[in-house]
Amino acid sequence: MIDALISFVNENLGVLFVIAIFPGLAFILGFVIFAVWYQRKYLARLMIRMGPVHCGGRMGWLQLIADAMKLVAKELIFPRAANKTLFLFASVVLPVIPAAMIALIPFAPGLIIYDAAGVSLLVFFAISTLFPVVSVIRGWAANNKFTIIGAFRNIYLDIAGEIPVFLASIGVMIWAGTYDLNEIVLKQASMWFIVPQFLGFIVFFIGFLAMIEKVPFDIPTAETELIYGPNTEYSGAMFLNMMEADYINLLAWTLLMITLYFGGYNGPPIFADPVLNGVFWILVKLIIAITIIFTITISYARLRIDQAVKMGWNYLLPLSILNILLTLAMKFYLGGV
Amino acid sequence: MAGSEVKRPGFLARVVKPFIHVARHALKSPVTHKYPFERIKGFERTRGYITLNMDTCIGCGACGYACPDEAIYFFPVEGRKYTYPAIDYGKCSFCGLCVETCPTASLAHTDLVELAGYEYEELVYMPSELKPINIKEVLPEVRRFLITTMTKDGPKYILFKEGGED
Amino acid sequence: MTTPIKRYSPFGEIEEVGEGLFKLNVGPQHPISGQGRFIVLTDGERVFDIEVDIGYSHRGIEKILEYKTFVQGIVPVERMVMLDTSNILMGYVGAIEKVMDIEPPPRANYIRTIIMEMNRIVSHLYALGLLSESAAWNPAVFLWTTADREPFLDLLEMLTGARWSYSFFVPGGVRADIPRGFIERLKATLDWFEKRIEVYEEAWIYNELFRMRTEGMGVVSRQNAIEWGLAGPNLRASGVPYDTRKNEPYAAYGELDFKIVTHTAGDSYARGWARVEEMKVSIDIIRQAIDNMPDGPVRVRMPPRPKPGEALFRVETGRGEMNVYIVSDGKEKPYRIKISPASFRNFYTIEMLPKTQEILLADVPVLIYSFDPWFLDADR
Amino acid sequence: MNDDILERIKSLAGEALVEIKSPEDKRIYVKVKPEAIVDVARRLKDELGFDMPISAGGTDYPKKNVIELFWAIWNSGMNKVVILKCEVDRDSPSIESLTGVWPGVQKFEREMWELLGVDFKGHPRLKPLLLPEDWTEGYPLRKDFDLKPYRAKWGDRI
Repeated sequence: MIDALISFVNENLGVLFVIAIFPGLAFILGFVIFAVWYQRKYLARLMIRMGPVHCGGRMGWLQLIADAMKLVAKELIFPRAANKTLFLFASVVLPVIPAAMIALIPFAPGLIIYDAAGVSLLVFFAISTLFPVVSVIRGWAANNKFTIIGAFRNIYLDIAGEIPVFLASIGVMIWAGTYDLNEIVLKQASMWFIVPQFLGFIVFFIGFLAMIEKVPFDIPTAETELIYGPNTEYSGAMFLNMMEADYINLLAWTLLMITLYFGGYNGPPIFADPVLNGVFWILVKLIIAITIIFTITISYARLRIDQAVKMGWNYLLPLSILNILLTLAMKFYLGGV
Repeated sequence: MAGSEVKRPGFLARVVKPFIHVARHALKSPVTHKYPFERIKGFERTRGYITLNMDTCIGCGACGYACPDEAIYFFPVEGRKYTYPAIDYGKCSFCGLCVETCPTASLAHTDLVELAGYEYEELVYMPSELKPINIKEVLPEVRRFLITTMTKDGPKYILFKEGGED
Repeated sequence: MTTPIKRYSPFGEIEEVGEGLFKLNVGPQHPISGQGRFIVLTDGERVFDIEVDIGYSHRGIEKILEYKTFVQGIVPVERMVMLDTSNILMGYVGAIEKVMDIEPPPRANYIRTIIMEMNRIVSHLYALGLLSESAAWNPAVFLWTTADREPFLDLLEMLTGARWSYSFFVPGGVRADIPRGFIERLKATLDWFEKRIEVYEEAWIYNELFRMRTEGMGVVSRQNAIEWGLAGPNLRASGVPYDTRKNEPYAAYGELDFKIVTHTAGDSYARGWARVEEMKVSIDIIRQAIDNMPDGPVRVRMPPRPKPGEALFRVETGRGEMNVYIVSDGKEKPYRIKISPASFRNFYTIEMLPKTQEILLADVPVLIYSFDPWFLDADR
Repeated sequence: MNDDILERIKSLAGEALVEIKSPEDKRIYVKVKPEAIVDVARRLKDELGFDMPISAGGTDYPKKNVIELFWAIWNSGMNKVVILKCEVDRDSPSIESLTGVWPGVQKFEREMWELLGVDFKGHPRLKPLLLPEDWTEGYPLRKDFDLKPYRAKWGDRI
């Protein structure tokens, strides 16, 4: 038994490493811990204060671990009127969905958890549509006015945001001529797709902000109106899961943006260094991207749901279709990549 | 309609400039300080913990009459001839009317405010306990004292003195 | 959800509502509610009625004052609004001075003016921060304003001895003269603060997304503003040029030259914007007061007892006009003091607004904080 | 002071006027009989332009056995405040509500109803405002409301 296990591990060491360590589970959880800490420290500096300082000696680096321990140790409170099965189910399943999206992202040549046989971009979007569904389940199961309003807002927002995002990424597909994220990355070795796909990127980025539900699109969890939107009733470890889901979602979509428009694991074309290509560059880009996203979250006001939906359908959708036509025209005249 | 009277700058100024302003704040130094380790020194007039000089006090009771919170009681002290004020810091609002009223200037403010205790009784200071308190006794963690100043670029803390030299 | 049929009686509850409506309890435990409760009648997005439930922090200050001497009353009165203590206290002290028929010395008036304007800046900074925080859980501007009021609080501590609740005005003047080094530091602070206001304008007031949220939302017409008894910057944002500092000058305002900030829009944006402009006016007033300050004593003796009589004293606090109606029966304690603070009046407008125009649930926090209400103020 | 305005108020109040004075430039104290309060208020608003309510309250006089109510109204045109007063019987205080004239006094009247026990007829929302919903211990702003029991409960700790 044990021998069989050891031999199984030995034979599949690479796969297990990819799933469990990098870019799999450990990396995702590590990123959540880092991102929360980084958000707190960085935003604190933007607000001219210090952020956590005491926990873990310097820079408060243990703060999130301490918070997580506190949350796990707390009681799980199920509201009396809640549907307890679905309530628990949603909180367990929610972080899995964005984590599954990450499995499709190439981190280096060959370093990918699940290579979806040439259609990985489509699979990515297919999985991402599950997120609002589970989100509605969590809002509905809690049986609370605030959560249900937040859950319905989540549907409106996700539909309004996801269609432009998908159509914008179709521009990339046309330009690259493939559905496969790995090939899209390879084709960006000499020029990142943000240059030919600039209009598409703008549309993608605004929709992307709606997908990660950060300000100005944190409408479902609007704290000033809905307390914490669909998550209001969750406590303890379930709350931790919800928060994790938010950050994993951020990670997944940011990685997609980097992969589609910023050359994935390629270094900048001007000093493309084959040695550094791969994990190093993707992490650098990730940190720059979340820095910008965090800055955006505190620079702007939150849109109203009607304004956000209007923006999605009235402006982003036509623009994304225009982008597809432009891409086709460019491809026709310039002959593509 | 709205906006007619207010400046409406261009699109970039409305969308990009807020972002730049926010990002620029990352370069500023924080305005907060690590409280138990660093403590801001009060000003000369700062109203805090009140001390009593029993040698000059004549027990006239003016402070008790002036107190709006009825936080001052009078107790006799062994070996002295008057009754002296005791202060209930659970009620005191640090308005300073007692200090101002005192005809012999026996009451005085200090800048100490760290008076919290676990029991209500700890907040009631009898006349003989109204002595100056060394801050090290109530705030043992303190390492440095800061004072606030105003410079051209904004407010700044400067080091008043290290705590150890007290 | 079906669209409800609604009929409003002019001054009361909704008479008839359709299906699909429910009540949301926004408060007393809610990120934006403060020490009170808003009962919001909504169908999920549209808001049909807001009822403001105040009284969670009712301390009966009016009753307490009947038991205190005139000077002792200073301390409870200040507890009405911690942010704005000197303006609130001016209302009380001014009413006593009126009923006692004493006039503070001119230097005391100027010192009062400086303190009150600094307090107004502090109050408006907080209002601006809360407005930004309500429009997005955007703590940046809120914490900037919190940090930027700190120099003013330091100055006030230097002058009065306390960061809040200064207890510095007494009937007949102020308790102490200006300390050494205060004026220089105040001037430096004002110079620096002018630059900070520019940052607020560019980062927040001109911010496109903030404008999208507030412009044209929560419009109070001039007529309604007067009838509903709106107060303060909110009133001026609706186009009524009323400012107690100008219309019924007290302290040193009669001798200073400043403008009243008025807007015609009357929407949430104009109210937020009015506060930023008023901070500039306050800086101007402080500078004039420093330049024109006369020498002399800062306090006159107050008679122990007033003559029997009554007086109504109006004062412009940071949140709007507050007035104090005092009845004296010739004893050393007031017979009756009626304080009507600004927030108490502003809450009525918040209740009335959803009945005149379309308000969405997301607008509720922005709407409320554009009026800068304060429950402690309204509860007394 | 304000002689012409005083004359006009006298003429519009007519029989109902009890007392009128103007001790300073911007204040006019008018006391009328309670029966005529709505009529006088409406004419003050329509004919003289006193349009903005800024305060309202009441004072309890147990010796005279009356409660004196006042409404302070600002005139946006003239920049003067009229303080409209009337006395109601202390045993069963009741008066017509002025919310129909000045909507803004709604909350003030609600407060008076709650704290002084004055009944306002025609007021749309006479519900507890500042006190708890289940308050049964009397009217706090009346002079015979004693604070001593509350001091014993909450006050002295030693």
